[in-house]
Amino acid sequence: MATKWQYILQSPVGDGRVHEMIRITREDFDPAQLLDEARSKELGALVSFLGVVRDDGIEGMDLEAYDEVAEEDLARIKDEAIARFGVLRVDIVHRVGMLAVGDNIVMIVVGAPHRKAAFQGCEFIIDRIKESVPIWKKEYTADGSRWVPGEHD
Amino acid sequence: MATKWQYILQSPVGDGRVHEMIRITREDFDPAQLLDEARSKELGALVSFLGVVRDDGIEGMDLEAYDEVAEEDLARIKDEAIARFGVLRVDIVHRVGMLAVGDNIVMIVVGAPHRKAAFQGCEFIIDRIKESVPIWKKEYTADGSRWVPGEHD
Amino acid sequence: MMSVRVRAFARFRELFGDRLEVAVSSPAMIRDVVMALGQVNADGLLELLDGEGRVKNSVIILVNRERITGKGREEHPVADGDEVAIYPPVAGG
Amino acid sequence: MMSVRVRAFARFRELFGDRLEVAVSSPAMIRDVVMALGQVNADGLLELLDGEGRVKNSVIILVNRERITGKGREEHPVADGDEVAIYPPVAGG
Repeated sequence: MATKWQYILQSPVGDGRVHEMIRITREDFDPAQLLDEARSKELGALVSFLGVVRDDGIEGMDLEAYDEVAEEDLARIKDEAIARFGVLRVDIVHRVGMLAVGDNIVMIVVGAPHRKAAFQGCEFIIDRIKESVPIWKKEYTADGSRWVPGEHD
Repeated sequence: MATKWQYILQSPVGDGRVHEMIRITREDFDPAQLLDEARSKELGALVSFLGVVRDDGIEGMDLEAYDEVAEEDLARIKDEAIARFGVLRVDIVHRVGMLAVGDNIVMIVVGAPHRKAAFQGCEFIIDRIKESVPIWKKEYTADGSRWVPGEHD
Repeated sequence: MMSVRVRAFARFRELFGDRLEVAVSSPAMIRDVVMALGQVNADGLLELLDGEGRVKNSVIILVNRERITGKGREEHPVADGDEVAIYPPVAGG
Repeated sequence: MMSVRVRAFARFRELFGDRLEVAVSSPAMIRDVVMALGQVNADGLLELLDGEGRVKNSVIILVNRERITGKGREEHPVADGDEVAIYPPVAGG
């Protein structure tokens, strides 16, 4: 079982009032609040990705992470998105622990002056998370459980 | 000046509790609420695009639409996104009227079982809006005003 | 004579007004409607035309909310009571 | 002898536990640490190895939080007190 762990990376952005967040957490998060807090008048385009436990016959899933490495990876992926696409703001929150159908799993909010960078940055980040950040899911069904195979098995 | 006009297209989705929305409006909208209302347990991936009046030296902008045609276009673009990418839910809200720096312009929320379709659908919709839906922006600066040239001039 | 409703948007609205009626002789085509706008604003009409006097490709034209495109669009027929819309390239989103 | 901290995740955590210490003779390399897991769970060790007895490519290995890759990774040195992590392909997001 992943140990309880929470990491918050803060850096001033815009008017310095609201801070970016890179977090792995056992707590739920509020997508609406994350989106609202990311807004600023420098960011003409905000693209968000919200991943939710989908109802495809499972009863729930347990998420586990190598917390310390996952956090470093998320921070590095954020920096890479900034360098590659010129995005100005990145928030990433990823939950671990037992989740039910409909629960939030992950949210990424990317802000940029223009839309293309925001889309590219956001999709890049979720793709990189799925292929390289040490997080795993075990799905529970009425019949038992199974580890979700990685996309890059 | 664009006339006041508002159109709401409703169709049942998921449990039928919350309805999709295609709307051109003079009223502000709440991005957080739009995102929240789009959630359902069939939608493993929600991608949103929020366009905001960016602070690049302007004091504000006035948006104008050919309302009846713009609405038909948005509905058609939504249907095209559903047909092309297999997305399951699309909300589009676009404002007209006088907006200040930091104000919401447009929000698109796209839900799909998986992330690729949600990203493709959302980016497709904003691209199509920018190239084909009859909406125009006039920017106001300290020195005067100018019509924003279309991306496909 | 017959009457056609014209709607103009953005820069063209500023030149011609957002809703107007123009009288053209029947049978009429898009070109007749555009040229009739010269009575509202002769200088404005010049903004719609290219060096050969054709309607610029960048001017978008709809008849009854359907976009009319192609080389022959100026000869597209217009009937009494039709709604003709003209606008510059769009810039929403 | 020296002591190496091992962390295992997901399926491998179920086989070996999430945190354990293994004793290996010095100098040691990754291969020694992996083989020592056979003392914890001999059947589990077989899941890590391919037909030739090499650690499967799909088994990800980190030493002190740095991923070790390449053909020679099993010969990568491991020092007393190092943290060696093993895990299957990731599936987050």
